[in-house]
Amino acid sequence: MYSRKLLEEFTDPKNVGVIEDADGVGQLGNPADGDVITIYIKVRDGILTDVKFKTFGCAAAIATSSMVTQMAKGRTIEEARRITKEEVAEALGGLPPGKMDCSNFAPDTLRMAIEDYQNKHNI
Amino acid sequence: MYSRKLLEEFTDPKNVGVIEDADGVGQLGNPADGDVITIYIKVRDGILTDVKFKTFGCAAAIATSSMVTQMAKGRTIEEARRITKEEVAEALGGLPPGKMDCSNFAPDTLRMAIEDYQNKHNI
Amino acid sequence: MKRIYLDHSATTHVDTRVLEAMLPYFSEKFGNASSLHSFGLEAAEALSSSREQVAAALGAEPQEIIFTSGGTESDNMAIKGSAYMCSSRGRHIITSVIEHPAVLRTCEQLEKEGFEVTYVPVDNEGILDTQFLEDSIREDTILISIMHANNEIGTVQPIKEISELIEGRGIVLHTDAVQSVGKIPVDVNELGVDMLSISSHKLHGPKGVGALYLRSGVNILPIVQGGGHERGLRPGTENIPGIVGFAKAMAIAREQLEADSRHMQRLRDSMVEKVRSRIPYSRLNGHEIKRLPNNVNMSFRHVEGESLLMLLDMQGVAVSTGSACSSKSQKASHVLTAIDPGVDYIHGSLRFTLGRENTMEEIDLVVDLLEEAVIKLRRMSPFEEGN
Amino acid sequence: MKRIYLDHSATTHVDTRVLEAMLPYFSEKFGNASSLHSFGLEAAEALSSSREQVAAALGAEPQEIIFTSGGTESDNMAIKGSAYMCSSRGRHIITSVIEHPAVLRTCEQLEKEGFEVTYVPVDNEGILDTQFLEDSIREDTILISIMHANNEIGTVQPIKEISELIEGRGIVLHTDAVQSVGKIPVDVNELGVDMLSISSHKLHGPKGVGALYLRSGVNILPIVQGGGHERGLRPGTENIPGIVGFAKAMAIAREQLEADSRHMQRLRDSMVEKVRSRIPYSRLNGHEIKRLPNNVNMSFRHVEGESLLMLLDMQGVAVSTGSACSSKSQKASHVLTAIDPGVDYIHGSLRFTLGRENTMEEIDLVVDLLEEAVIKLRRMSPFEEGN
Ligand SMILES: Cc1ncc(COP(=O)(O)O)c(C=O)c1O
Ligand SMILES: Cc1ncc(COP(=O)(O)O)c(C=O)c1O
Repeated sequence: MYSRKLLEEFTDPKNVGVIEDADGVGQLGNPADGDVITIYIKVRDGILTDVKFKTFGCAAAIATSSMVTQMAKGRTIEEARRITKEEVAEALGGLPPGKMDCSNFAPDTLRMAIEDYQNKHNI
Repeated sequence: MYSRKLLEEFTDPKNVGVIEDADGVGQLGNPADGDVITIYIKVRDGILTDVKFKTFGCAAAIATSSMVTQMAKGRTIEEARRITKEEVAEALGGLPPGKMDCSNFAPDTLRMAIEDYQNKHNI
Repeated sequence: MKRIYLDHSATTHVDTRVLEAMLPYFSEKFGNASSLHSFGLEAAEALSSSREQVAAALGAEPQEIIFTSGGTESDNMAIKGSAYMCSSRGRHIITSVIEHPAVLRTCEQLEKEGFEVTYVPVDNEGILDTQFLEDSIREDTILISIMHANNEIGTVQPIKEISELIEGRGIVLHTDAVQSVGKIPVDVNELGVDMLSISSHKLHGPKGVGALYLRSGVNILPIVQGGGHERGLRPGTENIPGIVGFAKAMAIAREQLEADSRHMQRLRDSMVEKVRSRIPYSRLNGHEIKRLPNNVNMSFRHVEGESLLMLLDMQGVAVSTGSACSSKSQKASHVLTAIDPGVDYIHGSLRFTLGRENTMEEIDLVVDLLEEAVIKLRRMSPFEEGN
Repeated sequence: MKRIYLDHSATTHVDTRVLEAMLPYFSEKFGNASSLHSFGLEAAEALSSSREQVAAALGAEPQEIIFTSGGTESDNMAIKGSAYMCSSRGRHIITSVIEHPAVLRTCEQLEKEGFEVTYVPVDNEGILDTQFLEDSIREDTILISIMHANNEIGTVQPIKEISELIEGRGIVLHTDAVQSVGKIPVDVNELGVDMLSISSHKLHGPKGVGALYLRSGVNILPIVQGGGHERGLRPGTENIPGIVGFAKAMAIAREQLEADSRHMQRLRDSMVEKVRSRIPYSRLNGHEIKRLPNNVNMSFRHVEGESLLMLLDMQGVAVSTGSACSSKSQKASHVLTAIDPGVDYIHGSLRFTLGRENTMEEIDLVVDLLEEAVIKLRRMSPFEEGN
């Protein structure tokens, strides 16, 4: 069902954790639905210098969270905002049909963190 | 399905044939139904001295025909008339459930032959 | 005693290659195809490649194959499933008088539920009256179910002609191909059918498994409810070893079709010729040419079929009658009755159905034994002369 | 990597003795049980002795056993078959909220057809509210279908109590015993049921076969039409190898019941105890005592079940979640929802279902791996403290 790539990402996820003094935080989902992603970002000069996540959810939710944080890190805000679910899915070797929705979930949370940053800093 | 006894009787039936100058003849069934038994009897001093059959039908029809002719031969008319389907079935080691009707068929034909004899001789 | 099996339309032995393919799935790769873990994945992969194999053998797409428990279930699912699906559009169904009970009894059930069914007759050789069928089509006709090949007399019906006839009229076309797959070419697009039933055990696959081909875009309602297996159309834990064996049997049948079919036809024609020349008053039931390469159905005047079957069985030869003899009044089969060979022949039919492993020697021996048996029974027959 | 299988409620491997019993029926004794010749008789004899074996294992009579393609079909046949049979007398059915989809979806289908269904709730431990059930009975109640043991949380329902409750009221009682047979005693007279569903592959028999026990004198209508097999209630060529294997599995299950059940219960209790003492915030779902000896269903706070399953799978341990996770919105299973373990636990359930061949060493290893996995996932969880 899951690709080998996704399973590797899932068992060895990168950027797990909390950024205590984050510049922006996004959270999507709710525990009753069985999926919650929280993404923390640190921004300097319009570049995401650090990105971390904490995720409660299925293997796909965790793997996409990990993947999106890696894709975002080092990118500009604009670049990070434009990360699509297709890119995330592709980077993970594809998602099973029933899980495609999942792949939108992590980039959406990232966009929320960026928005939070922009709101806080009136950008 | 069929007992070994019945199958033996069926493959090696006794008293097959026609009695040209029979004293009585009985025939039951019709070709459209797939079963016809003809029984010929020869009577002397109230005793069935010869009994023969010709049968078109399933293995049970042939085996019961053969069995009933053997049971009747040498018996008195009264004894022969009283041969029951249960006796025939028993002598054949039993009949399969769906074939019990069959066992009535041969003794009934024998009774018809006896009636024919009695009618012809005004008994 | 060496036994000779000539009843391949009743069932067939499982091919050794088929059994070999099945074996790992009983006790090693035994997972449930719905399970997420590695055991489940093994099963799901086997399921998916089996689906591809079955589809390929029929010229279909994998997602058009629904696995079932056999031909009877496939027929029920096809007929009821599409009748219920289309009932708002119409309630008229057309089938033939010589269908298998799995189709006939299902149609009768639908009649009880308010559907109307037209039963198209066949000619004396068992071929469908397509003019009658065409004339039977009405505004509210939703489904036509005509078997590809008959199980008793082996006649092959003009399915392609029927599909052309109804093209574009929005009528769903189903065919029961339980007897034809593995004996003649069966390609769903060549035939132009929307649904097609198959049973694994008729083609050297295991019993208890079969399939319904359901053309993409044609919708049916499920007749069994449960989990979401087989796209929700046939719930229940998938019978993986059975499905794997069935798929292997389909692949073999397709691969060997030409050779097998040529071989069986040679035996068939030789048998018919020998019987005709050796046994007087014998007749072939069904069509001379438009018949399965493995079907020899013959009647012998003044001889009853079950007796003949039993005599042959005692010599180790396994055949079948056309008719079910279950009580004193042995009703002739509905198929024999439909082609009406006459009262002298209707109860004397015997069905010999050949398999790819039968040999000419076996056929010759069977003809000898058959001749003896017919002579023996005719001697007992009240309709034949002589003492 | 040595794999450890703890998903026996999903399916089981075929016992070697079972496979051995089946093997001759694929390619040697391959006849169709309806055939009159010697190949047919061999098959018919196997069918009849299998029927005796299955009946004996349930305390039933052979003629009360109808072979089917599995648990789903048995459930459909029982529920629809008796609903249609009794519909002139009433159209009210009672079942529970925690039934298997094979029962729930069937009941929903009947609701579409004009039947009324009452779904009896369960308490927080998953035990049926029998008072509610009693209060639900009406003049027009024709059928009660309550599962013997639940497939997710393993709770055993008070079937005997229910049968005593409705004694003499002319209501047909069906139980889905798919999960209980082979784990706890199942005797149809002891339970007092009229119908009982079984699936072979849950008890080390082959997939694709099962049975419905139908008490003599209780009538149902067939849901599939065709030939006259299984007293006309379940037509289609009988799956002889499957039936033979199923019967053998039933005989073994009965013979070994006490020993197997004692062994599995020992593993179960040890596993629950170890998990509880090693993993904080873990809870057992279902009832402490009134549960199958082989079922351990536990939830882990702030951990999602599918992730846990995947981590264990990558270590070679096969388990199942209680819930089906098929989309972003992972709906908790209807069973977990019914017992309501709270939002922190409802998505974190894992089902470990033991088999008779599992060992204490395996259990110990699984507990180690489980502890690691829970710690790892909790570290990722936004609901847990820490970086
Ligand atoms: C033409 C035809 N249709 C349907 C069936 C039913 O198949 P099964 O017995 O495998 O359910 C058969 C065989 O019995 C058949 O010959
Ligand atoms: C309680 C229960 N009922 C019915 C079924 C259905 O059985 P099958 O999948 O063999 O059709 C299952 C198993 O899936 C089950 O656990």
